[in-house]
Amino acid sequence: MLVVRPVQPRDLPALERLAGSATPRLTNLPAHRDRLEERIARSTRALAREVDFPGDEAYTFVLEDLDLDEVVGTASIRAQAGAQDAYYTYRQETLIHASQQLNVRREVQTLSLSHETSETTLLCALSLDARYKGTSAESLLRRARLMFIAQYPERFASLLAVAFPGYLDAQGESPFWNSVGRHFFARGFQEINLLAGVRSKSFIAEVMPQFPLYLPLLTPQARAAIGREHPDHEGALEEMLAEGFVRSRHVDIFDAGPVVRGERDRLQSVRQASWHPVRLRPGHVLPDAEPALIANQQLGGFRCLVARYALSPTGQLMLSPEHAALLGVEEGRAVLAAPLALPAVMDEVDEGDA
Amino acid sequence: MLVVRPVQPRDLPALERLAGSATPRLTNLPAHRDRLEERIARSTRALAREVDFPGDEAYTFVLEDLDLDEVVGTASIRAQAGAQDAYYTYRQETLIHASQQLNVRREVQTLSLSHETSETTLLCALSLDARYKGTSAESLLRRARLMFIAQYPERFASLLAVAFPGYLDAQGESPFWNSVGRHFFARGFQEINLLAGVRSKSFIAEVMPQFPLYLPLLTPQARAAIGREHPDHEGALEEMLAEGFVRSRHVDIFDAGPVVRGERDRLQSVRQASWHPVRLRPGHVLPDAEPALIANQQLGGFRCLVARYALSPTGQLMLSPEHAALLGVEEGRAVLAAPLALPAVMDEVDEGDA
Amino acid sequence: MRIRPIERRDIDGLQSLAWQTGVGFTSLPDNRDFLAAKIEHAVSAFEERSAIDDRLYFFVLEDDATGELAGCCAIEAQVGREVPFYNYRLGTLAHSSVQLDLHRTIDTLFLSSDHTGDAEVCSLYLRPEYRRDRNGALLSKARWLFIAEFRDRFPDKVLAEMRGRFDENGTSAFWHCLGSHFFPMDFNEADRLTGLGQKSFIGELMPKFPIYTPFLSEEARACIGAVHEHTRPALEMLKKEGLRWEGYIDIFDGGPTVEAYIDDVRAVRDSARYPVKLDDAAPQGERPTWLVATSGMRDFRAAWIGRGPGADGMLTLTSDEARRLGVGEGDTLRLLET
Amino acid sequence: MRIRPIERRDIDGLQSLAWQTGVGFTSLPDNRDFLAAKIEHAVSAFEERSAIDDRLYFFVLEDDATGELAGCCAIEAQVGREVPFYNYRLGTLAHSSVQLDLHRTIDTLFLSSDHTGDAEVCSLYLRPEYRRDRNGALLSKARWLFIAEFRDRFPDKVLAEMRGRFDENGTSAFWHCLGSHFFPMDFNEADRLTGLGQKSFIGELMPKFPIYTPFLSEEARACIGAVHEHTRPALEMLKKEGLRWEGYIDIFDGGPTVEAYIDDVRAVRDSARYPVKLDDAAPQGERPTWLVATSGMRDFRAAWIGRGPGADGMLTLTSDEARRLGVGEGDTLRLLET
Repeated sequence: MLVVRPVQPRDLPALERLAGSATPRLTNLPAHRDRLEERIARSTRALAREVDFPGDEAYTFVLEDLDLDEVVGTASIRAQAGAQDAYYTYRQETLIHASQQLNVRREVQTLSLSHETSETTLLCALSLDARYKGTSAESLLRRARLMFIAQYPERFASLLAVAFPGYLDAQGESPFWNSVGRHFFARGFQEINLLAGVRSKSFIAEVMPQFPLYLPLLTPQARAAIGREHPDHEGALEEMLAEGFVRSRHVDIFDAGPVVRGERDRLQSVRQASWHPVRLRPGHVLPDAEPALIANQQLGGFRCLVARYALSPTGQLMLSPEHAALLGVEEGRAVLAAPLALPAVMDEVDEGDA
Repeated sequence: MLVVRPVQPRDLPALERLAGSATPRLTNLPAHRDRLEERIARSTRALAREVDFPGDEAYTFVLEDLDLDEVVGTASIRAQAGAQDAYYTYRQETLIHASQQLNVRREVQTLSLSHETSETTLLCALSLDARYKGTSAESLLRRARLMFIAQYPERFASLLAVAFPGYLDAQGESPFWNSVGRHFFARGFQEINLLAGVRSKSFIAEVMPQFPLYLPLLTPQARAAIGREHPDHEGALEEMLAEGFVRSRHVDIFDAGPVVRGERDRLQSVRQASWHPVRLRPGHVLPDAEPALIANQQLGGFRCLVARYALSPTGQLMLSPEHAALLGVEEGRAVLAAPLALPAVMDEVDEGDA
Repeated sequence: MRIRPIERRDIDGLQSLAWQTGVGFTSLPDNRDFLAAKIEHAVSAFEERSAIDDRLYFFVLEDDATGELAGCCAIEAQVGREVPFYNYRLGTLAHSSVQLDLHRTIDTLFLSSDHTGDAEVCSLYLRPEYRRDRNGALLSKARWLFIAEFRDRFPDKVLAEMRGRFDENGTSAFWHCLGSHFFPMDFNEADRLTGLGQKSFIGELMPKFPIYTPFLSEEARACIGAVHEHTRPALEMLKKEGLRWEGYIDIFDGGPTVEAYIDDVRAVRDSARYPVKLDDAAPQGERPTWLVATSGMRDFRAAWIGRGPGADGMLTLTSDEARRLGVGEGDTLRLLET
Repeated sequence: MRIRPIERRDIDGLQSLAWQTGVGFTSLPDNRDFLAAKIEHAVSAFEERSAIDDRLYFFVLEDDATGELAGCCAIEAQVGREVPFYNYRLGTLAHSSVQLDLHRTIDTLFLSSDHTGDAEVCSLYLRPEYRRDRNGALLSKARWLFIAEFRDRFPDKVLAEMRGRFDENGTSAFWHCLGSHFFPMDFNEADRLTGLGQKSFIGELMPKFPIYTPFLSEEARACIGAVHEHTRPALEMLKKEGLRWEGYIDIFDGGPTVEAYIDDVRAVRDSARYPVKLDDAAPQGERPTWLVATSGMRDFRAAWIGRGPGADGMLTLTSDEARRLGVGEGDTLRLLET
């Protein structure tokens, strides 16, 4: 049985392992013991704190496989992406150069350094043990965060963002970094990525060029990488688009990976989520039903798992005693449930951001 | 009786009068006979054309008082604000200047030239005879356009924008222009406004400073005018906010008047609009009911008026024969109706644009 | 051979020069109306009828034996007054971070009109058959004597634009890498329009934000401030006068704009005035070394003469030389030893 | 009076100078550790132990009668190598439109580090009681002789930063209008940090986009390139050497950075070397006119002497003068007539 729960100090070795095995390596999940310890402490503090509006809280969750007694995944939420430092992205813009003399009009694409994404709530730092890739465990880990956010609107921004790792070539090199950042840092992508994770990404942004970059001057490889996700994250991106996130004009400043944004209240997991009182039923008599994400209603003791969405005629959710115990709920207590299945993807650019 | 309908060639004198009496003078409704003639021809062409997606169409409507046999108002829709020329605005941005050395973080406000609003559908060029200000005629003229847009989604963008005239002082001077544009043009606001209306605003934008302007360097009067509407347009702005438009980060490049934006499908007039078949009833027997905007379903013969929202138990709209004749509908034909009343204002900045 | 102001009657001669210059000499297109307008512009300058900031002093090199035009050169009194004058300026931006222990400077091209109001020496062309006897130097240096003589008609600074580097196929790597993305035409067409003075498209279409040079190709970067091989002698001549490259380059081909304070230009600083006396028996030097110019504007003349000033502080001319210059005993000439 | 390199034993003297300079002379704070480090930096420069681009040549003016330090001056071999060197550069942007029949140029301040790698003359201070006998000129000009003597240790260009204009209350209108919006401190504090070399806050906080000068107040615009009244004599002295204002100004107070190509600096160009002979009966000029400097680096000395070179191409020194300079018959001195 798999469950998502807040990280605990004892999860440190698992976190280190997951940070080290993430492909590609994640800027915001460096395999650095001190940083990971801080991450756990910060999450614990965030859950213990009274919060009226989003600030510098960062919540970290783990996915535990109870059969193996092993932590096999982790994912985080930053309540406000730029609460500590500004969260910089490149914003794709189009300039219009029109000549009355020649009667022509040209569109020129640029990338401008931006920190507009700073105000959003950021879903980040997801790493999952390779054995679970492609299973419902992946959706559980990714979307359990939305089941958490849905319950505590005061703790998060109404706009959420996810930054996906960008395209790297077979050698693990970022063609975008090689055409852009390298000029200003004379360091390789992996090195700067590690440095940014261990220290801070924002002070690196401050050394990046301040004036907009003209796209035609980048290498074709770099241009092709703009807004393109790492091959290992195609499925994840697709799921988030199905959730209701939309591609934005923003991309990562290092690898040009896509940043998707979604209004919390328009996301499927939030819109489809309903409260149901629990009714305990032996597992073997539960009716066949579509799978759902089920979450309890406890801040520090948050639990989320995948179970059948089996409702009684009056709307009670029928749970096995094992699942109920895992969630820490007794009969009559309400849980939040949302279908695991998502509608077909609508992949379009956020027009509000046009 | 008042009705909104598409402009006709014979309306030219009325248009000239309305353009000349607009307060303040509107950039996009210059009191210039040739331009107004073009405007009428352009609207006629737009209505006659098959349209699959928004382009350079501009639709102009007039408000006619049938009792006086007089045209007493006009308003337009530009299907795509920047279809011909780019539609430039200033975008308010915040830069973060952080110093590790001093351990301080400062936010610096700037204005950047932008043409992001080019893709939206623009509601513009509204002028109403002073005698009708503050009456339901004003709402009718302003919102009849939404009743039109609601019927022809293929002709308009899903994002709408309205640019309100900006703050002018008692002398009709724009403190914003005096602190910004005047440096680059050495011409007064009224003069440049007229020039922009008669010629084109976009080539003026091309001479405006290309680099972002730092707000602290503007005069206090200019800063105070940013995003502030002309006093005569306070009510109009409030109504559009009640409609579901939200303030954006964009302001006009001449007078810094606010640009509000709204997703078509989230506007009250669109969301509340319903189709009802017409049932004819003598005017004096119609039940008391809240007033509503009622529009027919004819592109070139579009008509919109205010009548009582009197429904039969099966949802037929009961109309007097006079109103039905004005709308050009017989019994059994469907009309679009939306309540004239709007909910209380929610005045907030568009977060999708943050 | 002598330099004199262009006149209306030179229209045929100028057109034949223009025809000969061919492609790549864009300020002299083979277009009679354009050339006639240019002459009018120059005539009103030499007659001092036009405003001091809108003058084109256009000179011809005349073969005084045949009356044929051998070449031409010009001085624009102030650039950028009628139409904007654009350059890129190579500047340096510091990118540094204490936290990253990083301190780099990045070369950056900034759009600029800094030269607005400066004088420009330009339009130098010499027919191939006259490329001998230091006629090229005469064309180039006579302008400095004109400027020295009429110093109050000119601003503080002078510049010259040098053609940039092209490869063996006549392609500019700088244009290929930068301009071609912004201008919907080929280099020659862009150059041609500019030569005709139709420059508004430049301001309309060129990139307005700075260009970080690391984004340019290596070949394009190598073009920044580099000159066409045919232009190297002209550049050397200007450098000897003290003109320097201060980082400004041409928008299209990256060729350098060299410049100097006029009072620092060697020929301006070192030339001096001497009274004339006539003597047909005056000795003749073997090589043209002494350049002289007269002190009138409409009847400005410049030529090589065979000797420098005597111990008496006088300049001795033969009657041939005096005739060529249109001067007589007691007149004053400005002399430069080169 | 003589100029010589600073030495470790000068720490007390330097601190007393620093104490006397007071507020506003930020490169010499009254901080013993800072001053000791500065001396170390200079000593390793004069001993040529440090890299050629990281040298501070710091000189003192010594009263050779009493051994007291009367003043100081310095040359930074290359600025902007260790910490970024920022300036604003006043440039011109064309804003023109054929359709509007509009053509204007707008003065614009661009952030720049263009001077990275140039030499700087700086840190000149002279005690009030020694402000006589052209001691100020000695301090200022001795540096040119040093640069001329060790020309290969210096780059192409040299600059000097001049204090900007302040009103009678000691307020800079330029700072008030621009810097105060970006730096959370008062001018003196910003200036003090810069003097200590702690400049990273400048890059972190200053506006990175160009500033259109029409947005500045009239008073602030009047500060652009203007100097403090006390700085005017120093500026005049540098101008006479050929340094010019090319549009670069200080970030904080708008004061001008003046600059020149080193080879064009008059004292560098016009100074020449002469062999020395001794004669105590040599005549003595009434006014210090001839400046000489020795040819060693660690034992560099400069002083006024009473006469110029003789017809024999030799420089005659009295034994006092020779002692002051530490030279003897047959040695060579670099001489500048001023």
